[in-house]
Amino acid sequence: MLPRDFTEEQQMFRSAYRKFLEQEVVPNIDTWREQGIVDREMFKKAGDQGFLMVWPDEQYGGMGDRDFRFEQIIIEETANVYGGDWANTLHSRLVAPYIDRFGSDEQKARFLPRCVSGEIILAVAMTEPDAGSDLAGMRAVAKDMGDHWLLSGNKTYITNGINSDLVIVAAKTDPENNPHAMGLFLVERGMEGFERGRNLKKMGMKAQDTAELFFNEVRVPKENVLGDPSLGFLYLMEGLAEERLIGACGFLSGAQKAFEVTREFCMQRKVFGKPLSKMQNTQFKMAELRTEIDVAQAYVDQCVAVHNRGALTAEDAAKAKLYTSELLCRMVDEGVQLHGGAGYMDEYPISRMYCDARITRIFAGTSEIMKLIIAREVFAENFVEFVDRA
Amino acid sequence: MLPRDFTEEQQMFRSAYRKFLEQEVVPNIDTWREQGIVDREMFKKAGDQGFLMVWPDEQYGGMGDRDFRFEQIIIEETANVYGGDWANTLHSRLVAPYIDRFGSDEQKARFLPRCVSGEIILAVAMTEPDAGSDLAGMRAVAKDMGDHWLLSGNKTYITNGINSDLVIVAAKTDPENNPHAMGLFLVERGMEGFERGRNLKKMGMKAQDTAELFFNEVRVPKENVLGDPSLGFLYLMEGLAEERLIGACGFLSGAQKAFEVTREFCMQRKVFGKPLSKMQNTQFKMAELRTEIDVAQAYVDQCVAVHNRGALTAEDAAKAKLYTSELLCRMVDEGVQLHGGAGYMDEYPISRMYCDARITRIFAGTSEIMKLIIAREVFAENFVEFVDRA
Amino acid sequence: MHATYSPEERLFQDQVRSFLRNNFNAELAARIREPETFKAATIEWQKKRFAKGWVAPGWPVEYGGCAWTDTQKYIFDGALAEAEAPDVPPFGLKMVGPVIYTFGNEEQKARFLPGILNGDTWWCQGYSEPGAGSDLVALQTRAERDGDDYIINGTKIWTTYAQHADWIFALVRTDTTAKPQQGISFLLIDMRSSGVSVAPITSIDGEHHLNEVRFDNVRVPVANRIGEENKGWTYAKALLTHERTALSGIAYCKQVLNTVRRLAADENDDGQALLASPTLQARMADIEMELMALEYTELRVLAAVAKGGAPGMESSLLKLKGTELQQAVQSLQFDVAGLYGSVLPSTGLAMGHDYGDRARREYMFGRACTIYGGSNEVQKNIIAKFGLGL
Amino acid sequence: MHATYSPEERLFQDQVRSFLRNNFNAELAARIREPETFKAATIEWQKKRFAKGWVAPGWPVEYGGCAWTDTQKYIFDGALAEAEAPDVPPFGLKMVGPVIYTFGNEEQKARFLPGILNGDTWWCQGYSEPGAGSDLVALQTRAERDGDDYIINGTKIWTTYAQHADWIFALVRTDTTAKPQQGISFLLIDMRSSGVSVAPITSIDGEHHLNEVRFDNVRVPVANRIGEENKGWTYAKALLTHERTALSGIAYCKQVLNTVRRLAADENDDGQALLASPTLQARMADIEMELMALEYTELRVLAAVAKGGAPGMESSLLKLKGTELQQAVQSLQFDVAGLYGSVLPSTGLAMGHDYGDRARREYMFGRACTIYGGSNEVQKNIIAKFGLGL
Repeated sequence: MLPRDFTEEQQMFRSAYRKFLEQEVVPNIDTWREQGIVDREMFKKAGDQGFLMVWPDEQYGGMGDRDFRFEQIIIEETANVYGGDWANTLHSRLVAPYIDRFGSDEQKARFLPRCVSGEIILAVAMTEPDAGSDLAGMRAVAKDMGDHWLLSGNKTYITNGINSDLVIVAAKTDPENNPHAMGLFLVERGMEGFERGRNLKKMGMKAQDTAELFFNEVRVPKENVLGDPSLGFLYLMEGLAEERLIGACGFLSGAQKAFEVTREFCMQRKVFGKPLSKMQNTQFKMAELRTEIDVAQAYVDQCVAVHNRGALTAEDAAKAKLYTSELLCRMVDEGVQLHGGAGYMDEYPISRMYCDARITRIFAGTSEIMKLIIAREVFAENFVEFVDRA
Repeated sequence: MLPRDFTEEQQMFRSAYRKFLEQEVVPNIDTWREQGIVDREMFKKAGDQGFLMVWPDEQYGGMGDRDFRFEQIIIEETANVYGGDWANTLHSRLVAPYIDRFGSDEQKARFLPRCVSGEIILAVAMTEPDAGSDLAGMRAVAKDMGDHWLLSGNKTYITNGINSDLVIVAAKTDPENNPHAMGLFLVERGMEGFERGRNLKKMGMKAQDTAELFFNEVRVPKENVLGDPSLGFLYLMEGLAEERLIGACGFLSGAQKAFEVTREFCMQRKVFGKPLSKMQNTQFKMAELRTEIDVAQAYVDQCVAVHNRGALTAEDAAKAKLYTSELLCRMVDEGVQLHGGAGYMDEYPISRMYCDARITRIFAGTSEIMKLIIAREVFAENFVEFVDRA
Repeated sequence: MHATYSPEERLFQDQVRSFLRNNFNAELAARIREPETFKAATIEWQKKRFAKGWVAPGWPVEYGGCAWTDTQKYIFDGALAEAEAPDVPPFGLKMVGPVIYTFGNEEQKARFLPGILNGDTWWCQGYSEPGAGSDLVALQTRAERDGDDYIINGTKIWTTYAQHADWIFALVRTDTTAKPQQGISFLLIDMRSSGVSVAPITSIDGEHHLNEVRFDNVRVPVANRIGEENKGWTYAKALLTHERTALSGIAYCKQVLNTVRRLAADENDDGQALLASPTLQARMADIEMELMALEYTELRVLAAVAKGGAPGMESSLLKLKGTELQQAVQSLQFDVAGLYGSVLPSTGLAMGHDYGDRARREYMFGRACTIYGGSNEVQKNIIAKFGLGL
Repeated sequence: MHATYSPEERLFQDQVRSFLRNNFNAELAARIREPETFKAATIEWQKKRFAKGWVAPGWPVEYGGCAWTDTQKYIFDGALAEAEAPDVPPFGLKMVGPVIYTFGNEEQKARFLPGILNGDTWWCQGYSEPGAGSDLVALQTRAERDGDDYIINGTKIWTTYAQHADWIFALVRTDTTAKPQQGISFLLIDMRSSGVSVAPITSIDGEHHLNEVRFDNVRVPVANRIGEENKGWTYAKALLTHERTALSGIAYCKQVLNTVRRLAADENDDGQALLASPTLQARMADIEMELMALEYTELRVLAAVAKGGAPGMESSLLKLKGTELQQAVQSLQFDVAGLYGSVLPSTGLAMGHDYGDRARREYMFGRACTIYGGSNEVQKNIIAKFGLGL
């Protein structure tokens, strides 16, 4: 396994965060899974110890270090204790950056400190019941009422849907004249007309609260609009490379963990008098997967390094998302198969990983969509040959 | 496509070497292929311009820079002009390092300068007609005659077999008492009893001279023994990681090039009135391959960086060899399929690449052997979990 | 094939379709799918087929079979698939029934066959044991003779629908001194016997299909033993090869494909029917093709069995390919359901598609099919050993 | 299946085996393999089968068929595979012959069928054209009426063994104003006609099987047209579906598997027979299994055709799966040959294995099979469109 590249400070951060997870997450994760939601204090605890959001500037309570490897460490360590259904990364690195990128100084000062401390929990609401992930088909609408906007629409599959205190809601702002005009609205807990549906039960990620949200003529003050209310579509696009990279880090951590639990099982389990790990079929399958996982890790780490320089393209991130989600599914599938009957029982972690994995090839852009994005790069006129890429 | 990492000096080296190839290799490669051998002057020309061996110390005529990226550049640029059957890398980075690692100062002074200049062409002779790559089954024997060794045996599939002036020959030195005792002998052109068979025709790499070599009681002076004449087996093992890495760089360059010629073809060729590149099947297949190639490039580049620090393990190199050779074969296979009938014609480069590719999964350790090596690491007691690998 | 039906065969097809129209509908299908109503609805459906005399097409006529030709069976299965109607439960009709009429005595036939046919008796299978997996010869459950009874002690695992069962057919060890395969007997055990307890196993889909069945000094009359003492393995083996044939699940795959086709024609993606996607079409074509090839194979095997042959290697083939195909259609179905597949239904969603739940459940449950009934790795060993003599 | 042969069928099997023992041997097989002796030896072999009356099992009896049952055909093919005997060339017997006896007039039948049966006339196929690939409706070769003749101008490509052929059956455009598929006629053209020229194409294996055939004002009597003018596409289509059925190559695959098994039992690897490798066993089991499934399918399709049906989607299925399997066995054979497969034989090696060359040649040549006869992508389109109505 190739050595990786983290700074000494990051290594220390890793150890400290690992201890934190052992104390706060490991004892509770089963309870959260049963209740279908993580206790909201969890965000506060992580915030208090500086583990929730590393990147915000010190004036907002963060460390001000935007090195993506901190996020990578958080994702890896969380996956390592099967804590992937705590949606901390969604809060800190998928949603909060919208405020950072497009929010005014006033908005940052108003919200970011409480996001960093974990007092405010974040969600983003794009998907709608009938439109799926198809932003063009969106029906939610916000009407400019002079001093405020009137927001109406239904959103679904919203992670942190129940826990969230601040939801970034996408809605069309000029549906008649310009169907691409879309705004991002900061809707706060308690605003009139903002209702939540029940917590949806899911096949995987069971501790993650996923809900339907209803917006019925919600009065959103103008100071709660993020940036230009006609450019929301562009804003959402801008974050895509990072979102896919976050996904890739998570999926690959999942594959790593699934590999390790399968490896353990193969060394202990005996079949026809021999440990499973001594069977040639097991050795070949595990060697193939080990190779693919190691190769993927080099790619993802390289993407992280490039992203730290601000140079990660949407296409390269799409490759990372495609490769790692497909690899994760292959890994958990083979993991269940090598576990035999045990892999089919809820009490073995591999069975839960199997349930969590399948949807990764579907959400945040299906594998088919990733391929179309990559194909555009492949058949572009400005394609660069490999010897000229150095 | 992720940016890569080369120094400015290396970039300049790349441009200069590319010009050299265009002048010296491109106009001649078809002739060499027909005659089944590269003109031996090619080595001399490359040596004269400093492109043959970069790593040897300045006292021997090299640049003294052991950064493996120079080799990577040589391999990539050579592949880019379909020059892979000129066995320059075998000479400079597979065989010459034995002299560097295990040779005496006297031997280095005697041979290395002429290796760097291209006056001496190198080969290594291990494989035997019946034993294949199975070193334990080797039959070649060297008998200690006091002031010299008497070497007898047949070797086969020796690349540079016809052109070579100095051949490192592996032979058992104590077959009765210690079947593992093996020596490496420096056999020079013209030594009595050293004969060459005919140049073998091959299905791929047609410009590479591959021959059978016969050693019939060759008197090898003691000063032509490399290191300890009982430790040759260990010596051969020591170079394995680097050999596999060299292979991986070459296979991946081949896959890159095959991708590019296929891409060009798909953009030009029309089927049922539409360019092939507009068909969804083409887009999906090419996107999958692009992803795998980019992911593999990150891994191989990472292996190179680790190797430069002297830390590349045999297992990680095995993963690189396994992954890139399998990927190359998938790439050329899909390349031929997308070329349709044209891909089947000798005049299209993809057909030659297809022929060259298949053997890469077999030589220098088959894919099956790579998997067993990797499986040993997977099921070792000292396996390190991924979060602890940072 | 359809083009070759004779007028009589077409008439038969009409009769079957009309029977299905009158006796099976979406409401019944829904009740069979829901865990709460599954048992009652399944028996209701079996009784309808029984009343028509169409419950056991594969049985000899004297015991209640249909005397159908291969083509008629093919027509019947095809019509079931068209109507998306499930087959009857296999435990009685396809598993223990054939053992009883082949190896049982007259009294046993008279006592058990009627309940199997009319659905009054629900059977389950007691083969696998904790730790033994597919390795039946390692079984530990012991039966000690005590007068006219056996006293049974031990545990069975992975027992599908034991919670519904009236009877279990089980393998027990009656001679601990014999070779592992020879001291086994085949017993029919009343689940209401004192000392039988059933513990649920929650499986990967979060549902309760599987159980652990414990026998704690359970008394079973010797009269409930099939055939001779210590010959149970012979009877089980004969059953196993038939079971594997039954496991191919071709009719089920066709049914799912029908559903997918119907729904994908209705569903829109980006403005056009999902079914218009070339990728989806290619996947469906691939599966349809494999399915057709497997179906023909199954028909051949059944024809050979009908002539008195025992399915050998072919039954492994059917199990192996059949289960791979089941997983392929389930995966396809899941992808078509998309995001809707990941949300559990028990929350009473008002939105999303009603088949998302089916897709999720079948995908999860189907993960086991390459493991149970002798894992696919075991099947490959069987093919290599007995089929190819390797 | 073997268990179910009747005594008559066993007797027939004995007769076939005895015929093969007396008429086919390794020496003849070797001559058929070598390019220099291929044609003469192939005709010799066809004449032996013709003398026995066993040259055209699939033809109607009145034209020289064998009146065999499906089982007899199966037995015959099986015996050919056992003896590693190739089938007779398909161009006359499987391609143009059926078109002539189905659509030709009495005079054409009397003139051409005898030479096709006894091997005196060697046929080749003139369908594909440069740039048109598998897209037959785009064909450009024109036939202009001049009295009782047509004047032909145009070029055909990929014409297998045109260098040996006495006659070519070709599609030509007789009406340039009609829809692309409607203005085509089916002509039989004497290769010795003035204006016919043949240029060799060197293919991927470095051999000469393929050709470009040019027609430069070639005169062809109208009497050599099959059926009606402008209806050629109808006849060709009927032939194409039959051709695809013939392309499945099951007998060939069985033959290769037999060879591989025989050789892998002899060859040692690391001290034990190659055949003992679990990997090799698993690969063989996989292929054998697929092959069996495909064989049953082919038998079904043939039975349906015998009853008067035309193979539709099924013929695409057979072509698709059959060619995939051909490549799988060729790849297996290549791996078993290992390094020996990469050296060409024409250098008259004294060492290595005699089957290395066969492995290499067949692997290379076989690369085309997923491309010719309608590429596999085209077959998938056909299945999706006509088989599934997508």
